[in-house]
Amino acid sequence: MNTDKHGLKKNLLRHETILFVVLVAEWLFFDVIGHNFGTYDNTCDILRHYCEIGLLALAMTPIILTGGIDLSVASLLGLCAILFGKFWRDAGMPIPLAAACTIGVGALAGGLNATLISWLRLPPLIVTLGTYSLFRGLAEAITHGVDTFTDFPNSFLFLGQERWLGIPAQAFVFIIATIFFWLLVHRTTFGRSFRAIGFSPEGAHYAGIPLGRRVAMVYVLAGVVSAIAAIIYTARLGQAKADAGTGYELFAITAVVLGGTSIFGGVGSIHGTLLGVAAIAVLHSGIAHAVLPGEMAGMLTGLLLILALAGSILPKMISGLRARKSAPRLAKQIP
Amino acid sequence: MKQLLQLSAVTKSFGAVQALKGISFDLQAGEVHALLGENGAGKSTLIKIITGAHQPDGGTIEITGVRAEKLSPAIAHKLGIACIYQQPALFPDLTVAENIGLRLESANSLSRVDWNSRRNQAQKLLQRIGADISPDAEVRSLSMPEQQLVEIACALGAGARIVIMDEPTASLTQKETQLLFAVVRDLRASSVGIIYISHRLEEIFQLADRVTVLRDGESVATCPAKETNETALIKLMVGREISQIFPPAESAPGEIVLSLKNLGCTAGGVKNVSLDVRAGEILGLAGLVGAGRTELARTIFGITPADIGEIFLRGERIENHSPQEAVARGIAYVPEDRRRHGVILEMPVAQNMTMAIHRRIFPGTWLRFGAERACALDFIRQLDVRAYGPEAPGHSLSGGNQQKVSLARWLATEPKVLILDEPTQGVDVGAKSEIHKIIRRLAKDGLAVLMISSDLPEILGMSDRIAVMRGGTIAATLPGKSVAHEVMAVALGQKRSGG
Amino acid sequence: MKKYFRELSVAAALGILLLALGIFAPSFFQPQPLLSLVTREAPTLVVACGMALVIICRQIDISVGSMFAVCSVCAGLLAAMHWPLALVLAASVLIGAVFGAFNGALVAGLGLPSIVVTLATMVTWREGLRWLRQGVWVDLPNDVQWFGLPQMAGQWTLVLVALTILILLALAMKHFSVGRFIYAVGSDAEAARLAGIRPRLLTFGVFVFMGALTGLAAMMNTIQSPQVDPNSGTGLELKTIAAVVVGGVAISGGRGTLWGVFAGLLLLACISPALTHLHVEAFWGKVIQGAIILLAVVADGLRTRKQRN
Amino acid sequence: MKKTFSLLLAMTVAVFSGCKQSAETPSGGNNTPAPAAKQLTIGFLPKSKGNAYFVSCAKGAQRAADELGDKLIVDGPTDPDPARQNEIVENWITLGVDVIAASCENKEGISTALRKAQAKGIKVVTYDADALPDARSFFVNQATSQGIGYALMDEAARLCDTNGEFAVITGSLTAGNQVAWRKYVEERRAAAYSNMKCDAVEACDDLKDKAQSETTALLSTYPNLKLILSTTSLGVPGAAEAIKQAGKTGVVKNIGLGLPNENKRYVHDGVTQGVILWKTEDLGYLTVYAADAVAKGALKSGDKMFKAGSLGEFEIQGDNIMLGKPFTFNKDNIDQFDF
Repeated sequence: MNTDKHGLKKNLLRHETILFVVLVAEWLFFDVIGHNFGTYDNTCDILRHYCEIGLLALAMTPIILTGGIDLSVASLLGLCAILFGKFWRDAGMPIPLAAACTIGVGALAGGLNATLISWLRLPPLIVTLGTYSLFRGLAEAITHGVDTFTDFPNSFLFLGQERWLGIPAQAFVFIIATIFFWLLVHRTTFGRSFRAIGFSPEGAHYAGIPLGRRVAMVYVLAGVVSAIAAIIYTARLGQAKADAGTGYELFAITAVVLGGTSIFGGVGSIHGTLLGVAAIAVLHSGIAHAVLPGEMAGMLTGLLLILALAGSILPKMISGLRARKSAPRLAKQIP
Repeated sequence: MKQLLQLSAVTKSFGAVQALKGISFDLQAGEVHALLGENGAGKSTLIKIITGAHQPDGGTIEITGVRAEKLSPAIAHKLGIACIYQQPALFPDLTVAENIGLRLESANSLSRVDWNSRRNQAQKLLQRIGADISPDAEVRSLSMPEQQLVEIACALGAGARIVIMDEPTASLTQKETQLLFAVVRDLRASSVGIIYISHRLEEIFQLADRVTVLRDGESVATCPAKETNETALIKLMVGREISQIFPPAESAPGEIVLSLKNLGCTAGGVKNVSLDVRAGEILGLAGLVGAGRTELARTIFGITPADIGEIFLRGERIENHSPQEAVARGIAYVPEDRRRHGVILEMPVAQNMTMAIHRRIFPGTWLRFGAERACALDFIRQLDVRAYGPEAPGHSLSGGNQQKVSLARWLATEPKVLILDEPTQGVDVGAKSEIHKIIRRLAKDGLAVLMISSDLPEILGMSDRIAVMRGGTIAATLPGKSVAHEVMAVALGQKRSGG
Repeated sequence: MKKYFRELSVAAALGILLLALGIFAPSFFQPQPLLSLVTREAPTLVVACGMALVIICRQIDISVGSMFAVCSVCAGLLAAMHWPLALVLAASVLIGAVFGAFNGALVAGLGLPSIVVTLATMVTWREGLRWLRQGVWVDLPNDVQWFGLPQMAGQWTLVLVALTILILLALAMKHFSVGRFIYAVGSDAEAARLAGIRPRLLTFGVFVFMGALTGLAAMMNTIQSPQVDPNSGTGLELKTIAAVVVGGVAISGGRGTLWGVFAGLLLLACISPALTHLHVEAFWGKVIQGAIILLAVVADGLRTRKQRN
Repeated sequence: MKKTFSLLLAMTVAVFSGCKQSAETPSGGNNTPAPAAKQLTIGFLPKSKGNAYFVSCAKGAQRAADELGDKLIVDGPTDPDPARQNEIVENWITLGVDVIAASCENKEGISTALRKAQAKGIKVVTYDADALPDARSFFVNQATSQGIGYALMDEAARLCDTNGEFAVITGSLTAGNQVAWRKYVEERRAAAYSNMKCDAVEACDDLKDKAQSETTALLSTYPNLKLILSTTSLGVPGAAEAIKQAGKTGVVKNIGLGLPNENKRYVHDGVTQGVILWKTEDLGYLTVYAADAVAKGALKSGDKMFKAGSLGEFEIQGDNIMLGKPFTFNKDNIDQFDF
């Protein structure tokens, strides 16, 4: 078999490889035209600023792999942030206990999504559209929109603002989360099940894969990760408020899709997501360091997304003419 | 006789694979032209070219003497070509009347929909083929054969001059099949040309005027049906002699492995089923489509859990609420619809094969790629799966090989009971015989096999005992050496022989 | 009856809400404020109708809010240049259609997933508009408001335009082939292709239509006040998708009616003023909106679950 | 798979070694004291971009920068995310600006970033909304939250003859300045105008259209309403349109914070009685002058007066540079202003 040559060509054309080249090009471009962009300090800053979005994107990847979506992650981040503040300030809990309770709440809220999606078999888009409003609404209702939690101890703020061993403290959380999700998706039977469910839920059910439990798992995990992101967010800003993380869900989804994960499920990878987050983060930071209008970052992200999609479709269209299904089929909307 | 369709030297390739290598084919008005060939011989591609779903790479198509360039489904529809696909191409969310209307009415987007005449027309067409289906029923609520009937009604009503039928009887009952044949003969009498595709050779001889055999993308023979016979056709299709004789039973049935007592499931329409399956035995489960055979299998496997009665596995009472419980206890189910349920088409062969044995092959949930590959290679060899490797995606395989992959997945679980649902439906003759041998070998090794099949010769040839279902329950259990009409008689609920 | 179960149950929920308002806050039913309220929702209804078609066609369009803003600003600028209003209206619809065509070309032409395409265009148009306009409001000439009609007449015109579009579309979806084709494509695009329908052309058309309706809605919004806020339309996509879904259109395509969408939109639109009238504090609004969406889908889920068993 | 991975790894290493190299080159001119003649780079941070108020501020800021020969960078969050401000400040730190002038969405949130900037030798002034005192040198105070809140309430009371019901339209329930202004409005009411009653507070999400819907609902819910008070510039025109459509022009008064241009029409129609604001361009102008002076060492703590270009002298109270009292734009004077 001469799969070697074939394999190399295939690898070079892989979405992740192309995205990596784009990322490096971005980096070099901004390093040239921007001021002090390619410095170690700025690299650390990018890590700090995009840690929460990165975490949400990591958690979003297995969800999209199963063919689902979670619009509620950022709202949950807001809810968890103010609950963390409440636990610490109003309930007088020590920070670690408050964090543990917050993560518990995150898991419960993820569990609500999970229950509705896997038990009642409701479309994830709609369920999480509902909880998107619900969680943010609860956060506002609890604080009346006004209450802000501040004056956290420095030992806690360290997590969001300082470096440890020369690396931003929250990067360690992110690295651990990345390793966890990479192993989960690429090296365990869970990841295998997610893909199978994403490709064909019925087929997975007939193969004896516990559909409900696996689907529930990804949403609960997303809840937990949202809570962790909320704690890091609070530590980074030094305050918790009901509007924390507004709009992060779109960032996270964009990053995941940019990273090559198919919105229909089945196809995708954690390293792709990582590259997707990096591409967006570098773009935003680079635009700022090149003193270009900030709106360009959003516009270029949109453009990049369309190009990435078109790029991933084109080789398929060409080989699709060869393969069995000839005409490019209308993309189905997510279930 | 008028020439309706003439294909000359049509070629079509998909990448490196040349699906059609210069096929010529013609269809006259008022004839039934049967199209035969193993899976992958190019029948489906040929049909899709005629219906405009695919564009040919080369060659010409003439329809009633006029050359058709750039055929699309819309143009083909206008030219009077109708096709009944194997998998009904209906809209599940719409009603029967709407489905028929969409096919029949002009494709002019601005035309008004006349709901009354649409319902009446649907009603008439359904009556004509003897289908007892309400025009207001949503298609998603219909069973597979009912959908097939709606599909036939569509083609019938379209007033098409060329009707293509791709395995129309695959899921029809005997009675419905006979009605369909009557309709086909009617159509032929009104000088419609019919292209008829079926794996059931006896149907070909009942209906067809001419037969064309395809092999490897080439047309190997066209001859009047009267001048040929089954053996000759099979020889042409496979290019070699294949014995239609089923592998002989060798084993002596052992202890009772699976025992059902008054099993029932309201959701699945299964009631009061009592049945024993022994080790080393193939129990054939016969019956008409809709008799509850697949539903019974799904109940045993836990997809639609039983709400009454008991299941015993080796004398021990069990309750299956989900497939994973059934798998854990050693029950395996090779489903009927392999493209939807049997194989995940986008995933590689190896991953498909190990899907049901995650716990065993990947202890501690960690994937072990070496072990997986070894396991897959083992099954690829054992079952002679033709794929370019364990990493080949499921959709790159032919139907028969997909079925083998599905089978391998369940054999890998080392089951005590194996339920096979239509194991050879839509599988070509060569692969069919191989699958039969595999099933026989498994039984010989002591597996209890419950085999559902609508293919009567298969049931008769393979089974040690035959259970016949009717109306969701077991109507009778017959010895393996029964005769076809006995089984049919029970299945149809008649005292006299059923045909 | 059973066929329209969802539509009727949403209408019933709306009825209960209105009844509660009638008992506890009859002030809600003063004609003039009610008319103003309804007029404000008229553009939303037009967009929701388009969204319903898109979702029935098994696609989604989350760029409507951005298209709405761009069309509003363009219409405003043209009106400020003293173009005749009929021409401004035509231009707004045309601009919307062009944006819709862009989405449609990517979705139907290249076969890209609509949720991602429109996510990208949503961000791009919104940021592009902000870049070019820097958030500056557009001041309109005096005679633009209400097309130069008296206020009452202007309000009724807008409401009637929106209702006419709703009724025409609802009838067209049921009684014209093209409507049934949209259902067919949403139900199963491949089967539709085999039945001689051209699903890609139809999908493209639906996106163009969505854009044109958004342009119309933007115009309907622009003439309601003497200034154009370039941030108008923010959140419009979620509002309309929620209305469409609460109204019983299946997100998986092929099912649902515009009557349901109408009821769903009214229900959601009533919540915020109802809370004010019932003296509930503002921050409960989002919670209740989320709860209604969840309730609607959960009720559906429980019903189909019951049917399954 | 493995090959791609090792490829990725190799390239990552390459990139990072490259970035370490560039880190060794000196970054920015702020480590060494800037010579007086040097062109300064000033980062001007509004709370949000695309908001007419800040657009107007930036206009004044640009004018000042042109006069001084400084380079002005204006950047702000485009989406309503409080964390974005921190990100921009930190980007500016690595970018190497000389001074940062910030309007702070979140006092505590942004202060950490501003302190970090100060630690790197970047001077910080705040304007419009203050940070914590230790995170900046000076605050250009256009009016205190208290001053604004009190002024709004006083004007409301004057229009209502100190008794009657009113309602508040706020930009958002969560934004810091909105919260503060609402607080002082209430404080003033409780202290001085106990005959007046606040019926409801509604949020308009900083959208004019929503402000209009909310006001319509308020008008029919509370028939005795005498006045609508908006604490956001987007609320006033929205509320005005609602009052006009309800046919309650003059019956229900309408005031709030707002820019003259957006409200001229309603003020002339008699729907809106007045909008309160300071001269936004002057605020931006003064801020940039102050920032420039702080960076050049011309303005030190303890100074009592500060001269800002063509605007003349401003009083300094402690570390607050006072712009002056809020200005009420009404029928008589509104046409004199264009911003």
